[in-house]
Amino acid sequence: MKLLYFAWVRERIGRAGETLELPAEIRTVADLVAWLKTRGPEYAEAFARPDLVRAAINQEHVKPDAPIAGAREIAFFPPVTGG
Amino acid sequence: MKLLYFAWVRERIGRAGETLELPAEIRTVADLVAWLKTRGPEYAEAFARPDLVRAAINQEHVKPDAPIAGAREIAFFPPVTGG
Amino acid sequence: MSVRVQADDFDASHEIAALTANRTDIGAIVTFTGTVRGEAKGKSIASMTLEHYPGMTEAELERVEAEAHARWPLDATRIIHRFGELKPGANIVLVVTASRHRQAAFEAAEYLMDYLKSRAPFWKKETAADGTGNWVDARETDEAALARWNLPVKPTPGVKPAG
Amino acid sequence: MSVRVQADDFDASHEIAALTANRTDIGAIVTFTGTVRGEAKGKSIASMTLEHYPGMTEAELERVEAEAHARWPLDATRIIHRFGELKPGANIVLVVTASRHRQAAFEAAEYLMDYLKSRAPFWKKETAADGTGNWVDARETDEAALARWNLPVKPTPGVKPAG
Repeated sequence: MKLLYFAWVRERIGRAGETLELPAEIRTVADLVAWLKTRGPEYAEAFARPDLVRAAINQEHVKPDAPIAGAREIAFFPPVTGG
Repeated sequence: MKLLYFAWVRERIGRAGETLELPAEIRTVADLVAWLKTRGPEYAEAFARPDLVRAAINQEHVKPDAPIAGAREIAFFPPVTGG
Repeated sequence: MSVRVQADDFDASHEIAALTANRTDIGAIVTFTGTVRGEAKGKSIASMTLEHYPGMTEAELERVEAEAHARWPLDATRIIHRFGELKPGANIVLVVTASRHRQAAFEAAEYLMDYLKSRAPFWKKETAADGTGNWVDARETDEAALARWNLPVKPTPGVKPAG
Repeated sequence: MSVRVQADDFDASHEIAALTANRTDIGAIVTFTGTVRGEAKGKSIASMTLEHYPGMTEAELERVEAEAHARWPLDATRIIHRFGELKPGANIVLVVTASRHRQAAFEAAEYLMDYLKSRAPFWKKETAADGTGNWVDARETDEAALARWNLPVKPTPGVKPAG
């Protein structure tokens, strides 16, 4: 699975993206966040407050309970602040 | 008294303005309109529907019951349509 | 001077640049540009002639502008209104509002346009392709637009007796 | 293409001219320009860096724009958003709406900005004079601004909501 990180999520994890093999039991975005947090302190810090991290699947905003089946690209980022 | 006419009020009266001696009994804008209507058919036509004519005294919008005492300049015109 | 009544055209970017030059406290700039439409009530328009009341026009625009500044935290504003004969597509009016808050800039620009349309002494005459002229009627929707600002009705300006 | 995400600056008049060229059916054009403020929470800002999500950004801006067209009778719109490092006073975002109805142009521009601010994947990092960086937090007022569009469409004088 192609994962992308933006803004301080990117800075805390220390990379802009990566391609990972996900365990089969991961069904939702929330499952994915929980699994990522086990991958190291940088992930644990980035997702310390999951309510402050937003997600997009295939470049569309999704909620934590969104299923990841069919995803080509999953992105994590803080609430947007453009404009 | 200096009187000014704009837009179709000007066109109907046939002049952009004039200076007239007003009878002493004219106290309000409505009095002035009633008196002007007696001055000829062009005035009668211009003020045929007084509700469609607006007035300004000394370049400020006023209502028909506004007193004309102290006026330097009284203008009559249709509802404005700028912008 | 932030209010101008002129025959000449204007340029929105130029006015934005003039209002914001050397300033870094402004975060939001809204412009409204009104242009001559080529059609009115299904009839083609050859030109639009704007008549105005010199002196009173500037005074009304300045009053309207001062009211907007009293009501919103505005850093700068500009109102430019043209007069004379204008062709379809030509600019008629420009309002620019600058604020640190975007909603203030938006609301003030709407307010300025609503008030300008019902208070500034301008009158539009459309000339059709066949040369016939038609004075544009005031629109009830403009009165309605004004009403939503829900201001206390301004007392009729009194005229003090001479002497 | 009416949505652009770019490092380069933009010019409001140029975009107005591009949208209205050879058109005489438009009567009202509203622009919103957002600029970098030189101060944040009392602290001086040396620069602002905008990060974005290439691909998704354009897609979101196009979705937001399509929603505005579905909701108001718009003749043309443009959204330009910059990315990269910007100095205080620099332009960040431009929204242009054109309609025959001024209130539609105003409302659509506000709507586009409200939605853009909470949906388009941009993130701002402020760099202070001493070199320290700070990611700008999303503001609750932006969420509140968005919430008001969820209300039933209010009837606006002279403007029928599309759809």
